[in-house]
Amino acid sequence: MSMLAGIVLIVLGLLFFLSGTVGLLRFPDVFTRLHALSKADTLALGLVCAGLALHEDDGALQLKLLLIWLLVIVSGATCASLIARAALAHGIRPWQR
Amino acid sequence: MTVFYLAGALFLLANVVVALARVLRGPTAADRMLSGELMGTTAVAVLLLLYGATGIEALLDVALVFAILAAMAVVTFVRRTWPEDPAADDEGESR
Amino acid sequence: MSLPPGTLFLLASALLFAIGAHGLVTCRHLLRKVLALNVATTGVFLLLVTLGRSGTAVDPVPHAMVLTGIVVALSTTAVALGLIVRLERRRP
Amino acid sequence: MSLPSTAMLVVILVTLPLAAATLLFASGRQPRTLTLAAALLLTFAALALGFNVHLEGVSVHRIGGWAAPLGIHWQVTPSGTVMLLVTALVGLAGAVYGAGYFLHRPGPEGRMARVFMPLWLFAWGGLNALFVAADLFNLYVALEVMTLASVALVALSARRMALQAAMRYLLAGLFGSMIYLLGVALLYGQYGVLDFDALAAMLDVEDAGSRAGAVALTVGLLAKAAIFPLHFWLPGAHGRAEPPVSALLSGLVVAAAFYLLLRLWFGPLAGMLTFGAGTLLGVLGAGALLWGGVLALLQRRLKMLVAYSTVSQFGFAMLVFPLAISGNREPVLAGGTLLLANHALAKAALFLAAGTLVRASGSERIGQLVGFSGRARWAWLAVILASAALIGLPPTLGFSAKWLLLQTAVSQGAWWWLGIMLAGTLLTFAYLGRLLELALLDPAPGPSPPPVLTPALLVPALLLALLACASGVWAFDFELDGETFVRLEPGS
Amino acid sequence: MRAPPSPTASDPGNGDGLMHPVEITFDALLLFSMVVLAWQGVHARNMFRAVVSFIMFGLLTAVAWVRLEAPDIALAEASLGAGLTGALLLATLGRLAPERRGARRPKVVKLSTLPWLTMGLAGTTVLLAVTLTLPAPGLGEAVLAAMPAAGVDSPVTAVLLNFRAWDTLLEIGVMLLAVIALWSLGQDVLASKPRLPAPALPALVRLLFPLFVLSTFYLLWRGGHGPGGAFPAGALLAAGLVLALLAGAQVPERMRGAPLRWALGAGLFAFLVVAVGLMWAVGTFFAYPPQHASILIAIIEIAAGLSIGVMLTALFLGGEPTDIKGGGK
Repeated sequence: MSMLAGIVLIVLGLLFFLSGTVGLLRFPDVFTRLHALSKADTLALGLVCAGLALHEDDGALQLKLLLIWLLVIVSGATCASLIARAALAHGIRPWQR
Repeated sequence: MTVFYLAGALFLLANVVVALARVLRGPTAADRMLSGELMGTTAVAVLLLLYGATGIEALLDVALVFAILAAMAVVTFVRRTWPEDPAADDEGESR
Repeated sequence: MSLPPGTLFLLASALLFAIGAHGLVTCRHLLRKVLALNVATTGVFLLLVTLGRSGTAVDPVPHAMVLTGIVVALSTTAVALGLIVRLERRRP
Repeated sequence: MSLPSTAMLVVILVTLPLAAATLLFASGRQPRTLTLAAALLLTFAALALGFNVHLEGVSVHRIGGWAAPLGIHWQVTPSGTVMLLVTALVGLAGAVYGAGYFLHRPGPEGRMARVFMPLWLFAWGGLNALFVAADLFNLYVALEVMTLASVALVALSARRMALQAAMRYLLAGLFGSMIYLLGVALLYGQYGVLDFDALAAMLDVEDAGSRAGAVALTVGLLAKAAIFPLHFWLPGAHGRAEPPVSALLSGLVVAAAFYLLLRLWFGPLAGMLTFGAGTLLGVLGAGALLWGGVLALLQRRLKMLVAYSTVSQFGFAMLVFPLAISGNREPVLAGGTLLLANHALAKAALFLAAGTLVRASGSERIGQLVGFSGRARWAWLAVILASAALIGLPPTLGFSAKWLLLQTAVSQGAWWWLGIMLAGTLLTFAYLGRLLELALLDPAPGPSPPPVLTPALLVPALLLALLACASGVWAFDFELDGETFVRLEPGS
Repeated sequence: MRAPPSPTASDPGNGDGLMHPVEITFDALLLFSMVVLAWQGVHARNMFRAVVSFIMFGLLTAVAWVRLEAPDIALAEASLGAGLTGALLLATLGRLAPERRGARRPKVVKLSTLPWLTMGLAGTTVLLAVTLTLPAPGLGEAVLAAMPAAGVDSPVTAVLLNFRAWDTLLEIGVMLLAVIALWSLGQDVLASKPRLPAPALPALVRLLFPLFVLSTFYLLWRGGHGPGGAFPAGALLAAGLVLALLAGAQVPERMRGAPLRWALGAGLFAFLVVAVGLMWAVGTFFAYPPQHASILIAIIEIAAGLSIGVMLTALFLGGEPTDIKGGGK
């Protein structure tokens, strides 16, 4: 059962990675791309971690997977904020329809 | 099962190769840095899936190191490279 | 598939070596030269480890050599970058 | 009284420089007594080692007690011992000279005085590690220590020209290391060993992989030894560096890379020294000899002349390879080693004296050098003695070395190589003679008041030059008992 | 705790097991992107693009090491490729004169490219042909046979710190030498202080720094029995320190000068003391007595790891930190 759930989670994660890439390629400016990428990727990695954790029965390893995800959340959020601020200060204006 | 993990890793790799187009197209340095970040996150996921495929625990350590260091490049870029560097963007280059 | 094991890695290492050596000779910008050198060195490292795998037991000696090599390459790269910065620093 | 064991002496020779350099760097002070004590101790250790090797012959030391293919070995060979001794002499002379040369400058340039000794000791340690190494990969690391220390020494003055020269040197050196490492990888892939003796025992001279590996090792070392046509980095690096640095670089660092070529081609790769390989190396040498000699003739600045002379002299040394193709290799290797020793002593003396003369004259141009007067006379004396040794006039060390090679060439009827040797000697005579003629017959007045020349700036060069001249007598007794190659004659 | 050798069928290329097509495709794609990124890293028209490509090349190289069953190298490459090398290159780019960073003149394809290309292809083919023939016997079995006396469980650590410890000592020497070389060039050339406010950064660093220290010690401890050890540990520590520096922290006043220099030299010094001490005590250079091997190697590893961390940070700074004004964090 957990096997199947894990597979589903991982596949979902992969799809979110794909959506992040589509966003990175198709969205019109830095800010929108940032928006697409940081959210989709963080979630995607979370899903992959969760899927793997379901396949795992060693608590220490599950903890490690969780730690990896938390780290990516923290640094992803910070980096998104840093890049956005830098881009604003650099004189790049957000895209208007 | 092994094949499933490997196929997943392959999918992610293909995904990131497509995203490399952003490095080539730019146009601003921030865009390039973004695809670098995507590459970092994807590498973590690839390593996790390879761990699933092979069961080598050390791969989790490698993934952990990647995750810890994910912020390094972006922070250096924002603090050291970009503020001073108009040339990093393709102003003269047609996109 | 009938590829001998490691063929792909050997091919890649040869290509990386060629790209690096070519770049080292043809590029003008010093930073590019340094990057090219690192690419070529990575090619050599790949070769070492790929060769270390074909034996009966996984051979840790090439791994250790490459680890040492990576440290040495990083140190020399840092010195090279320091020299480049001082040669091409922005004028005040 | 008994001398310390050879193993102990080797350990002192390779670790003391690193330890002393680390201590000097960490403490942040440069007590002159401490640095000179370390240099003296190293020199005594090298002398004692020479004595031991004279008595006991070749010895092998397992590091960590691990046996052949797994662990690393040190091999103390006669030729390596000669290099260790010469390194110690030049190292000591350079340390004394450096102490006198750099402390002159107050203010921001005091930085040079602060960093000189740690870097010098690192280079010294790297050289010593090279001369006892008998392991392909260990050599790579030792080469990197030596190269990086040399690059930092070239850049010491932090002037733009020096930085440019250092950068070129670094790139050439790293290129050489990379190719060398490729050779190590190929040979390791073929045989799975790094140790010289194990490699020599297994080497299959017909095998393509081994040949490619040998070529890569050689090209890497040729780049490091600045052999024509990979010499482009040398004149800048040696000509623009500070004088003691040039002495170290020209005398020892280049010689170390060349020594490794000797060590490999007369050691593990001995079976591969075929007619084609030897001739090719010889032709490169002839090219270097003529090219460097002619350019030395054309130089207007003193240190550049001496630097081009190095290119030419190493071209001469390359001629040992064609001479070793057939017949007895022992006198050839002996001649090659002595040639390196002679060059190290004489060239170091020449660069040190050149530095003194430049300081005394206030100019680098040969036409504006001060004459044979005042204290500069001692520097000129060193130049004259060193020139005699470089040319190879009897009874200098250069004479004995060239004599050994000439004899071999005559006995083999190798008239071509004989002719090139004579041409090289004539060229050396020409450019050094031109220097002496220009400077001594047409001296410039020099700045007034004349700069103070302390004994530290005069004595080391003079002693090195004297040694190069005087040791020729002893050199005829030089034998290579038990060098690796003796056991590895092709066909055995 | 040691990772079991992988039992799965995915064991690539041990000579016996055939590789699954998915694996081959994965490797091919991975190596192809590495080659493309390497080319970009050398030849991209825009310097910044070249540097970013090179950093990505490093990331993929780490994955390649994993595929080659070299987790130790992957760990080192990850800690460098993702962390320090990238930071070093980007910082260098920021320190160059603007006119030296820009786009390079449009490249005209010259006739002279053709011989180069031919030669390169020929060379690559020869290299490949030669390497394919190599039997690669290796020292795997010799190492395995000596492992019981090595004092550690991890073969790579055993090679690095026991069988070939002399190489590693010299390697630490190279690193210290690089620091001295950089310092000898003069004081650090920092880019002018960034004008951008970055409120999130100090928070991130405060959160991450303890983790960096923790994982440094985790890797040091791992080094005894699995991939890890002094070098990746030092690299992580350095990454933490560099991140702190980037967030605006400065080398504390009382750390500059002697304490910093001793920290830099400590690794090499510990190595030398142990090696020469063993010469004095046992009679052979670097010969650990089997019963003390673990503890001696652990001492070296900790000293070297911490010292490597400081040295790598110094390499990033690029000069002696003496002239920075203002208080520490």
